[in-house]
Amino acid sequence: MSIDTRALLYLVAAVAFVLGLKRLGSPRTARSGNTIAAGGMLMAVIVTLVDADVSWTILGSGLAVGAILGGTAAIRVQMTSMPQLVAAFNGFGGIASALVAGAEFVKADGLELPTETIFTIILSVLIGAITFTGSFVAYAKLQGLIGGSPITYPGQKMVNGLLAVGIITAAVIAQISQDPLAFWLIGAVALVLGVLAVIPIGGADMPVVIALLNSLSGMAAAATGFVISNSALIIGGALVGASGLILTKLMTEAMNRTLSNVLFSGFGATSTSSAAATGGDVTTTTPEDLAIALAYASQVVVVPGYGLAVAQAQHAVREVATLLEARGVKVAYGIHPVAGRMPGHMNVLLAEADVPYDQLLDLDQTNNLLPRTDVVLVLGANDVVNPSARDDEGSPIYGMPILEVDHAATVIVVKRSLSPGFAGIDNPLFYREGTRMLFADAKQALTALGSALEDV
Amino acid sequence: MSIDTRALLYLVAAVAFVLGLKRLGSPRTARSGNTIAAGGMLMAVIVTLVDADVSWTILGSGLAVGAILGGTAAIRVQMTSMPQLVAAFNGFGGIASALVAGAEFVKADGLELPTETIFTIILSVLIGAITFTGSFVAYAKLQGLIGGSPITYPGQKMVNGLLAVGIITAAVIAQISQDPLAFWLIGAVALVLGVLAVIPIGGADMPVVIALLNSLSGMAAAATGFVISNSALIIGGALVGASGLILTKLMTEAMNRTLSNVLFSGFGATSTSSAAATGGDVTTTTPEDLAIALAYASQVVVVPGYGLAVAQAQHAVREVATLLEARGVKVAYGIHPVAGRMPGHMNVLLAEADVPYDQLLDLDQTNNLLPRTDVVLVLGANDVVNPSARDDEGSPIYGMPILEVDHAATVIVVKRSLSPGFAGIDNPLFYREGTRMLFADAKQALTALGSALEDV
Amino acid sequence: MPGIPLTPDVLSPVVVGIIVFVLAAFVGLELISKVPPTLHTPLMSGSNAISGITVVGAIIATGAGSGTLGSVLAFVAVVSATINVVGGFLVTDRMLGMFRKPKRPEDTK
Amino acid sequence: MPGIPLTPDVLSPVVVGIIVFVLAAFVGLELISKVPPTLHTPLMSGSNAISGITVVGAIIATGAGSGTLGSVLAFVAVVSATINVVGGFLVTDRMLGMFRKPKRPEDTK
Ligand SMILES: NC(=O)c1ccc[n+]([C@@H]2O[C@H](COP(=O)([O-])OP(=O)(O)OC[C@H]3O[C@@H](n4cnc5c(N)ncnc54)[C@H](OP(=O)(O)O)[C@@H]3O)[C@@H](O)[C@H]2O)c1
Ligand SMILES: NC(=O)c1ccc[n+]([C@@H]2O[C@H](COP(=O)([O-])OP(=O)(O)OC[C@H]3O[C@@H](n4cnc5c(N)ncnc54)[C@H](OP(=O)(O)O)[C@@H]3O)[C@@H](O)[C@H]2O)c1
Repeated sequence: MSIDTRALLYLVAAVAFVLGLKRLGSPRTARSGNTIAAGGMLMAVIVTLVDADVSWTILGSGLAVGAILGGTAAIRVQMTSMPQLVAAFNGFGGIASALVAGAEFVKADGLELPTETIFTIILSVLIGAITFTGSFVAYAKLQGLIGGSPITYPGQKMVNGLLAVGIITAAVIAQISQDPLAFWLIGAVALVLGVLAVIPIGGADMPVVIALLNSLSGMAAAATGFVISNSALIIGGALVGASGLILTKLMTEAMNRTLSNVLFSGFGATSTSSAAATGGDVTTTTPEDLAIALAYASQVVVVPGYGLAVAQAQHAVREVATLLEARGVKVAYGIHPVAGRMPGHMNVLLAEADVPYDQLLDLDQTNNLLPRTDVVLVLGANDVVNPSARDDEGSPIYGMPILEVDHAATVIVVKRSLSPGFAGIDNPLFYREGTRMLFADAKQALTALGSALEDV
Repeated sequence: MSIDTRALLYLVAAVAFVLGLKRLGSPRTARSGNTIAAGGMLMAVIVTLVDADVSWTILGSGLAVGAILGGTAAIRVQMTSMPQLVAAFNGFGGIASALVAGAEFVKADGLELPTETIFTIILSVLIGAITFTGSFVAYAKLQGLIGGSPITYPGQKMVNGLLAVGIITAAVIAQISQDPLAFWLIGAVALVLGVLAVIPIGGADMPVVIALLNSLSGMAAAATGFVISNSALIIGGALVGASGLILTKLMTEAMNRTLSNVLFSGFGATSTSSAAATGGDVTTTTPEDLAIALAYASQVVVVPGYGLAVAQAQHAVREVATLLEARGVKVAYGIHPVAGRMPGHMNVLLAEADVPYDQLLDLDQTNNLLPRTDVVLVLGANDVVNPSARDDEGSPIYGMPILEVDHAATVIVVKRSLSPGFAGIDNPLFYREGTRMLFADAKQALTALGSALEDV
Repeated sequence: MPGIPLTPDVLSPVVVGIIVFVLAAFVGLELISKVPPTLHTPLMSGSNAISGITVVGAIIATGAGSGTLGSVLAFVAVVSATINVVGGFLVTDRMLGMFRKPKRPEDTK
Repeated sequence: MPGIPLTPDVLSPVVVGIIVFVLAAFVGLELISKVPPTLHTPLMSGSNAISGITVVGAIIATGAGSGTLGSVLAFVAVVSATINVVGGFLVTDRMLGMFRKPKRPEDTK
């Protein structure tokens, strides 16, 4: 196949990526978009394999091992662990780009490379390596392998600064002397830098970090495309690099944050320390009383939050809802856009438990319904129902739109204690008249509620 | 300047086009967007001139003549004639692309050209020539040089088909023999085709046609870019070619039509014939009575239409509004998105007469205000206030959103007769109880109204 | 160039042109998504001016070695393209200048 | 090539790469404009799979003449990139499969 034909076929694959990404942006077309993009990828691979002058043993075994590992992980993973899996996949993509650039360097075997090739090899190794370790730290945080809270230490900025200087020095040396050692050094320091950049960020901010690292892995692929003059890599990489940036921006906006705030603030570092400092008296309730209140309500709204995911209580809540519906109670779910720890977390979770799509209300729909709601059941949610975001200008989350559960007749909050949520701040809702607390694990509470309901 | 440097600077110019187009899409940034795009163009020209191996006499005089002609026309043109001027400019752009491709062919002077070069020369000449005559027919229709109504004749399809066959034959010959005659033939037939394609389309559909021809002129520029391997032409041409298509689609959607309906239906051909066939009795009024009604109203809504532009009554309406406001009457303007004969026609017209931007209400705002309106003054508008679009499923305009003036207390319609508007259909509004007609030229009626108001 | 093992030859200009064309067309398609009808006319007029980029080709066409016919074609091309560019941007600017801004508050941001 | 007077030489691959990169980046920027938060996670995961396009580079890197070190690097690159691509598209599909469709009426069109 001539280089021209190949480039045109790569272009077709790139068009598939563009159409795929576009369709991924709308609920109705998202799944087909993913399939189209995958088709483009398959096409790019096949085009590359035709007439390829490659070692089929290495290639075949590599493809097989990779496909088995990636496929198994994707099929086995639990719904709630998907974000960390995406992070891990992303890390592999980053390191692959760095390795391809490295292999290209090795292949030159001492022959002098043009300046721009050296430059793009450096970029590719640097970005790819940062993406690799950065992604795996994100993975470890989300998977609970290391503590999710921001890890800070004195002199952090100094260390990062020194490492950056080290990379620049090595890059200059590599550019001038084409010394292999300099490239290894860049790769090694970049690996360390990836760890140090992500470690100080709180576990709950990881979705944003993953989106950003995803953009970086696109950039790394594009840089590698320059190294080997391959248009498929350049286009695909640039697409992901740019759309990843926009996605990162959209995600921080949905959380009412800025990117630099996410990356550098150590936000959430206080979440364990500040605890229920302020406060006042709370009114508690029991599953039995709650069952009666629910059974005689006509409209119930369930507001799920991160605690629901932690407790894996999605099936339990669905069962309670079925019991209530059998009694003629109308049940709806109020989904805050940033409830949980990843965008769409609650939707995915409840969908897994077969909750019908049309019972999931968005922010505005829920807030319209709440004044006509008898009982609102807050299940492991905290920040997304915190009235300080609306009332207290001094609050760190002031301005974030919330689910205004205090407009409903009765508010029941199910959580294990008075501990704060992700933002690490106290919630006046708990101390309000009309709010009743049920201190329990969400799943246990719902199971108890279910049996109590059968007795009502 | 090396070819590489030049290409990179062209890329900067192309980025300016992209940013300019993007900003042109939003009211707040539109003007700066135009300036940015113009800056990109200036840059592209300067980059081309550096080290250029050109005949400075030809070039200098050409640039001067073009700038003077284009500049004068742009500065002198009346607001209402802008669409036809844009059409004319577009025609010049199209022919320029065709000529550049032609010059490139002449320059080869019998030397054998590669297949793809011949192919793109043919495309460029073909599209450029069609754009040229098509645009000038649109110009002539809008300027009133030829009748605006669709011109149809028997055997139209046959003739167009024959011409197409002629072009294809000539193209094959040109491709095989590189015979200059074949190229001239293609150009000549394309010129005829441009005329024949636009002649059968009604004058009022010309804005859509111009948008489409604009897209074509972009394509012609891109084709020329392939001929001379110039990335600036390819990128700029592709941008305009694609965005012009989308714009055409948006415009037909705003008119509740489809593109093929616009191009092939001869829509509006009936506009003079069907006249006021149905009907009934109408109630007429006089400027004096109208003045009293307006003077004692508290909320007046003016609904301008194509007749206002014909009568050039924008200043007159502004003066009447000022008189009314001096009496404490609130005046607003209800602007239908397709009132007039080009998108934004009414906005531009009223802005020229210094009507404040915030008195111009869009469709929804107006329809919200109308139930609370005492007098609505329909000035030379017809289709956009035709209740059949809402009530009569058999009407050709059924489904188009209208300004629901019949929700106001009193409706006054100012037009010269009972003749239909653009769509060529009767308007039940005129025969409705509560509607009063003032048969007059809009400007004369407003002048009379103005003096009557001073006497109230 | 023995040092660049994997770039033995370069893409032909036509193929590069096609890649660039397709990508630029996608940019154009995505750019104009939801423009309000009021701005359709200025947008049309502004993009029309951009299609005058062919002026670059016209300038190049006035290059040496074109003969009489070539020079005539080139001259007419330069005049036409310049009319399109200069007239197009100017008339768009005039048109947009007529849309008066709303009161102050919306000016911020 | 005496027949092509105005294309004396061709653009260097780097410049072509830059042009292509910038245009593709604009496409990427414009594509993702208003995605609802619900779809952020699948979108991230899908675009992550696309960044695995580097698998193409990895395949090429397994080419002849790489020596032991080169072959090792290439092998690891192929494995990593394939994990990214296969896993990425599969997990996105699973995720999207969980979003249940609303009732029939909205299915039309
Ligand atoms: N969705 C996203 O994309 C995303 C991404 C990053 C960050 N965030 C942030 O995450 C927060 C989400 O708000 P949220 O209201 O969903 O959660 P939240 O504010 O983090 O609160 C979760 C609550 O669940 C309770 N909980 C934990 N485990 C539980 C269990 N097993 N049973 C019952 N309750 C349990 C905890 O209280 P106890 O310990 O007392 O039980 C905690 O207060 C927002 O601040 C948002 O900005 C969201
Ligand atoms: N805006 C766009 O982009 C665009 C583009 C293409 C087509 N269109 C179409 O154009 C139509 C626009 O609706 P419209 O209501 O604005 O106009 P219209 O339906 O075309 O009606 C205009 C009316 O103005 C009257 N008129 C003409 N000259 C007059 C004068 N000197 N003084 C007073 N009245 C005069 C005419 O009646 P008399 O002869 O009785 O006076 C005519 O009925 C729609 O059908 C739309 O689809 C719009």
